[in-house]
Amino acid sequence: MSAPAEAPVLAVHDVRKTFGETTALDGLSFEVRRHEVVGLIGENGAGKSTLLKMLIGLEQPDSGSIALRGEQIKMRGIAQAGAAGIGMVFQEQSLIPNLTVAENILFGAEGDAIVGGMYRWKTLRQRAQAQLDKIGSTIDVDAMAEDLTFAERQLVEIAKVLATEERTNAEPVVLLDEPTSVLDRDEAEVLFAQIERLRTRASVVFVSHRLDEVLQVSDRVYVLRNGSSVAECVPGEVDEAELRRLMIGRDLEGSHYSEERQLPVQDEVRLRVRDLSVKGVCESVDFDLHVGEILGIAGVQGSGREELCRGIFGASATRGSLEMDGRPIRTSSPRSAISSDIGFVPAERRREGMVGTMSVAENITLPHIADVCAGPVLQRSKERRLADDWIERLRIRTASAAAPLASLSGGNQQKAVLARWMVSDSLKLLILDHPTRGLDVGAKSEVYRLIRELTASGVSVLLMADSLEELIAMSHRVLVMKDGRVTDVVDAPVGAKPTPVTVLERMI
Amino acid sequence: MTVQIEQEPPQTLMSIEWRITVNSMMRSRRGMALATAAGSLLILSGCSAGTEGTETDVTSDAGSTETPDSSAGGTCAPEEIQLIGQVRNETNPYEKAWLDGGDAFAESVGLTQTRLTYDGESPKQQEQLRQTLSTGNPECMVLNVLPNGDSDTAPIVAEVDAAGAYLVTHWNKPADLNPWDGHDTWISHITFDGVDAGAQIADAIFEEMGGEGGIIALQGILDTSAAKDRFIGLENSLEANPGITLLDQQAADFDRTSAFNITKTLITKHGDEIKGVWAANDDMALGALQALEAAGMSDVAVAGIDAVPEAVQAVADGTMTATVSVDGPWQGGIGLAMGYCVLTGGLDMADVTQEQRAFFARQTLISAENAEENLTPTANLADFECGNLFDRVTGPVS
Amino acid sequence: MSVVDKVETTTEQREKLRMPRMSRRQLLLTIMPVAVLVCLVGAISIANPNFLRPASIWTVLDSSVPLLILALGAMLVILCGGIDLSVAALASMASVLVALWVPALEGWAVVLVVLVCALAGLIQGVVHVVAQIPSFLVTLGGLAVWSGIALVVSGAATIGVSGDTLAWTFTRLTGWNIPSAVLIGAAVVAVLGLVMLLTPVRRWLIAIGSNEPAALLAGVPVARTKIGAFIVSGACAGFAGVMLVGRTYSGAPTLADSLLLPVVAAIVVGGTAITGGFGGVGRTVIGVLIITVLRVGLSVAGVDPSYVQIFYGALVIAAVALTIDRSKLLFVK
Amino acid sequence: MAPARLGQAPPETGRAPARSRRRASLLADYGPLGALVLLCLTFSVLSPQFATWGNLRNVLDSAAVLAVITVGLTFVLMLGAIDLSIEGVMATAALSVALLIANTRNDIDLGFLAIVAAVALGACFGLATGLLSTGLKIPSFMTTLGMSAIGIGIATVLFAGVQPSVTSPAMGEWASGQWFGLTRLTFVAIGVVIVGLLVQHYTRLGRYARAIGGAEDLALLSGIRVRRYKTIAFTFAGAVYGLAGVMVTIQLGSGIVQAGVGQNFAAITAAVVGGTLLSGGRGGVLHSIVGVLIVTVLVNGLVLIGVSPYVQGAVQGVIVVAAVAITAWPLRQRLRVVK
Repeated sequence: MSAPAEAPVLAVHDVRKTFGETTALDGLSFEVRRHEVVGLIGENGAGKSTLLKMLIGLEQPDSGSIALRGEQIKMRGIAQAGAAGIGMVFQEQSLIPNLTVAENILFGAEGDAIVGGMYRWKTLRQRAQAQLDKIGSTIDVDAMAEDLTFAERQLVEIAKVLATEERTNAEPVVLLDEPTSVLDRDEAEVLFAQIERLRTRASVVFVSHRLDEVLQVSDRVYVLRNGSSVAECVPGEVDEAELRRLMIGRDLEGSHYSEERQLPVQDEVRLRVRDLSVKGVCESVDFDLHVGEILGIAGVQGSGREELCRGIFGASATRGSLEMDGRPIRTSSPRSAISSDIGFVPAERRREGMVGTMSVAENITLPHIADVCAGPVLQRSKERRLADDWIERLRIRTASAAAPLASLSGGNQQKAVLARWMVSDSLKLLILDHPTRGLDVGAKSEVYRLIRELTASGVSVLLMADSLEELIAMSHRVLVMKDGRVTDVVDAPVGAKPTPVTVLERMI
Repeated sequence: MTVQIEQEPPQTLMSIEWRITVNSMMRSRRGMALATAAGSLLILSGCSAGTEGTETDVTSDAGSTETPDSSAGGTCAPEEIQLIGQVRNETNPYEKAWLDGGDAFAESVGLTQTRLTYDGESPKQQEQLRQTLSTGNPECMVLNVLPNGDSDTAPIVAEVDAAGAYLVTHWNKPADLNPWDGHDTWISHITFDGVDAGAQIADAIFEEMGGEGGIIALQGILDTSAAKDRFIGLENSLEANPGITLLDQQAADFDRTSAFNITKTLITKHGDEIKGVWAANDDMALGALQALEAAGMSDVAVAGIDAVPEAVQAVADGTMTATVSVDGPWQGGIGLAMGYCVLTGGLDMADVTQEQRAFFARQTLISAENAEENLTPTANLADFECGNLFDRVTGPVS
Repeated sequence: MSVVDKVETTTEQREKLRMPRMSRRQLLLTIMPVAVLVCLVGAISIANPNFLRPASIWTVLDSSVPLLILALGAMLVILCGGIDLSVAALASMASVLVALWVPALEGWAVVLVVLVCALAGLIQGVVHVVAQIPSFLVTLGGLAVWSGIALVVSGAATIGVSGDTLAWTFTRLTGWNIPSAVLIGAAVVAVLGLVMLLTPVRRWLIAIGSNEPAALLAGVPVARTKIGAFIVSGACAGFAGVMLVGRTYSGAPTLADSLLLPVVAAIVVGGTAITGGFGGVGRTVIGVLIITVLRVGLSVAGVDPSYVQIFYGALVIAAVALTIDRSKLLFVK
Repeated sequence: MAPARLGQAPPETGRAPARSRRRASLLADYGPLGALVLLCLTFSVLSPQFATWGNLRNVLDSAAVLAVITVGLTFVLMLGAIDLSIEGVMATAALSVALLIANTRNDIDLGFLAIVAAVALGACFGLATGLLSTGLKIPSFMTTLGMSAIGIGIATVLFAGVQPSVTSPAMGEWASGQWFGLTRLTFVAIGVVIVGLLVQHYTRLGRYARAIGGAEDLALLSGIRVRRYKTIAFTFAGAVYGLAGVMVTIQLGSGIVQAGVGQNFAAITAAVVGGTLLSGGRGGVLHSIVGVLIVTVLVNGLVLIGVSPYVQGAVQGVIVVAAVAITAWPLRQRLRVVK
């Protein structure tokens, strides 16, 4: 699938962009040819998203040029970009929950569907339907966006981008920003099929942290580092390790998942789960979690694994029995779960994981505030010492312990969230819901290191991960869930790790 | 004419607001905010400066016009005297007329009245008075106050006692609180025989109805002696007129809109049985009148109290049966006059009898006969001569 | 922010650069309310110099106390993202109850009333948290209920209070005859301020106010904190009611009703975000003073009563525009 | 409740929550209607007069003004904003219309134009509120609060102590005149409701207001001029309040400052009871109207069955909260955020 040699649809030439003293883009050049899928990889801060923002008009380059179909363009705002035929499918999606699919697809660009300020619903529906047909989707145009599943919403977004075709009478450029970050493998496969379809009528820029995917779908891959493109490679000729090296500019010390530090499972059971059910999503789940064990849970969307974990943490109502170190426990609320030494790192960091406006220190001490209190009185100095200590230990990069957590980078935010649970010596069980989501390679391997350290100190971990590879590599055993039930348990000892495929089979 | 004068200020004000809003849209938010604030403050000091201006000219020509009794050994020089009138708000004709009466008197002696309104908020009335006393010069201050409710009189009196300003209160006061027990500067409490008024209009209605049929009663704010007394008056004359039945009574809080709505509902409840509407004040009467018209019931006798212009007009037109005039302008002036006379030596507190320190003042029933001449209530300055202050006393508060 | 999401490092560096500016804004935010207050007082004293007399100043402080106590309570609820519309009605109810009970219970009536109002707050809090009904609605209902109760128990009449059981609320203490109310207000401020300063409560309130799910998953006692806020709010309302009775020598079913909007205005003018998650005791104190000065000052400045409302409105808007922290509310609702 | 925001994958990704949300929206749509029916049944059992044609007319007539107000308010609430300026706007509108039409205070008589002028004035208030809220980024809670005071102030000035009574016979007609047994104003209200529905369903204003309420940031990101549509929504609402002020003036036959007293909370309560959430993006004109009917029926019914005036308010409060509690009870979740 090599692209025909002709003038590129989109050509970015030597663009620079600086924020204050920071150089986000430093003379970056790249191009997208007709009907081509271009992969874009790089660590956080390499300039990927600044580039994307520029392409959809949210940022203006300080210097350099962006040419679309041969002519220079300047875009102010997404609307203009759309008018020019560049559309973006956002990682966290941009559909308006309480509008219909049809409205969303043509939102802000209703064109002849609005005459004299009045909606013509018929036209609106027809045109929206036309877009959905392009991608062979059967989603109901009158459905509310919020009633769709994540994957469905993503398809609607793609349709939304394709809608620019009519306006521009030209094939659009589709920017896919981390499209698979919250998809499970099978859904991802659907998406890739979709990309293959797209290829026939559009050019695609595919941004992802999952190098395997990038290699799978792209015709060419640009590797970004420090705001410029350090390499342009063709999938056939490179492997993931190579890409990873190019991204980071050095070899990762040790292996990515620090598997060598996976210790053998101890015998005594930490958490015994019996006949646990969460209303409507998972049925009578049984499993044992041993001391110092990492138990991965594999499952597609709707397999009920998130709900199961939230249930164990008391974030949603459950039936069934839990035993911690042989003693039965009830987790009627997160608070009660915490008091029985369970910790939880949610997937949606910003929405559930942290209070961005509060300082790093305050976030770290939030669950175990009592530890830094003398009676009812808060001991700020003690808190400060504790925070500084953990900032030091986890190498959290922050201006100070008093800086608002929101001002840190994703990786460091996540470390702070982990620190929140690690501060308590009594922590027995840590539930990790996609702990590395949205982190770059470097940050990921640091998080992995921390998880290993935890287990080494006897903490048990329930893990849900973005990619099966990650899950298997990290876990001692992998619990496979399907339609709310545990269908299988796969052992994953060091050296004898199962392949993703074997697990995948059991999932679907 | 008057209308134009009244209308101009708001428009100019608005336009100012506008210019500020518009032209600073370009500037930073905070900048714009500053502009607005500065603007308002400017207007504020500006217009208060304006009032100061007027004050000064007035006092200056006060010097020229010889003021009564200024020679007599009063405790304050006439021009130092502060005249203050306080009512609930200017959004009701009766109280507006009251303040205008105060202005009329003040002008007659070459002073200006400070008009205070507290929007019917008891706490605000207290705060306002305390502030006025503490910023002014109490020794030469006369307060002519309409307490929001009975309850508010006590604290007002206490404050005034402490500050030593002269006070005249109207309408509301607890029965057990009287000027003569130890309140030297509380000159008098003026009120009107609510029982009598309530009875008068009741009788007027009953007469109109020919002595029989059903009526509904609209009560005022239940927590005021005015409302209570007037209703007692109604009950009394109900006993005297066995032919009349009280179909229903609801509290409409002296408010026109709620009177309108309540009446509508009561009409659906009782229909044509309603032959008369007794309202504890004119605003409610007018609201009821409107509801009756909407229901096409034109032959219902409606009466209220206060003699607001609109009601008097209605009486003159025959759409309303009667109302009772308590002469707001006179109330507004008389209180100030009493204080002024005391301060200027025209009146010696020692001569004021106990009846005069808490009395019912004359009130007149306005019916079709005398409606015309009462259409526009104006203060009669003669009433405010130090000699005539107590001419309208009809009897001690029972 | 999906787009912002991955410029983290750049945003991070930008943050670092912004730090000095940030802190300058913080400073601005803290001095702005004070500045507004000073400007107002200045403008009024230009119009009427007597406004700056000690006596006059004391009176302003004195007058502000009931509003202050109400606002402090309501502020807690706003801080954790809710709103309590019932405070004024509750204060009215308290005034009636205290007036009814003082003859029998003397000073204990105060304690009892405060407890009763705390209970009222508790009820509202529980309904809000357990039934998960927006606080706006719950307290709107509460407003109606409390004033209903007040009307019924008082027979819609004013209940006078004789004797000097409550004399302590509004007397002038020897020395420079300091109003006792001011000291009481100061005491309430001190207590609340210390609690907020020393205990984790403030942190919980703010965590809930700015990100409730996160707070919940971090084990913050969300339900208890919220209900607690409502309880304190109720208790404060009760005490404010007592103070009002102390000032008017009587309780009435509508005594404090008109204070609701001034209370909210005061809180917001002080700079507390009405969306929750930002604010504090100090800001509320300043806000209350601003509103009080507006309430009593305009007439002192000699503004014609017909225009007072117009000024009040314009100045409130202007004051808020100057004092609120916009960075805390991403989207202004 | 919390709509999917950028920077967060949407709250639910599974299918089950979607199902529960459908149930939720179903409840939000039909719960209030059920409550209304229930109320009517109860009252007709308790009071013989309730279920009469005469009373039905009375209910509709007395609902008219509140209905109009609530239509305007709904669009503001849909944005997720709130509007406390109703009393002020209505006061100014009431006074200005009374002064501009044939009246007892002056010789001006613009006839129908007076009404237009009053409505326009209302729109100006809305516009000002909108500009202040969006331009100055002041929470609408405060801007509208201030606007209300300003409105009442202006009305007070216009009032100048003498009630301007409307003498225009045409207005008298509108006040008392009836079509099919209902006052003309009721039909005006119905008209306004229909217009509201059309605006909500068929115009950019309506749909975008909904979108902004649902996810303001996303709307911004899609290049929608959020500020503009917010301002327009406030302006529309202002105009509607202006009309309401005119209606009250027509009913009472003279312009009074208290024209809108008590309407503000009544309208908010009505809208919320009807299922238009304060958090924005939900509900709509129809919901709000059901709410209006619930509130009106409550008031009317309580008077008819002779509940003491003292407790009427309290009973209303309890019933309202209870109604919402019942309809919302099944939606309770541990992690649900309710402000």
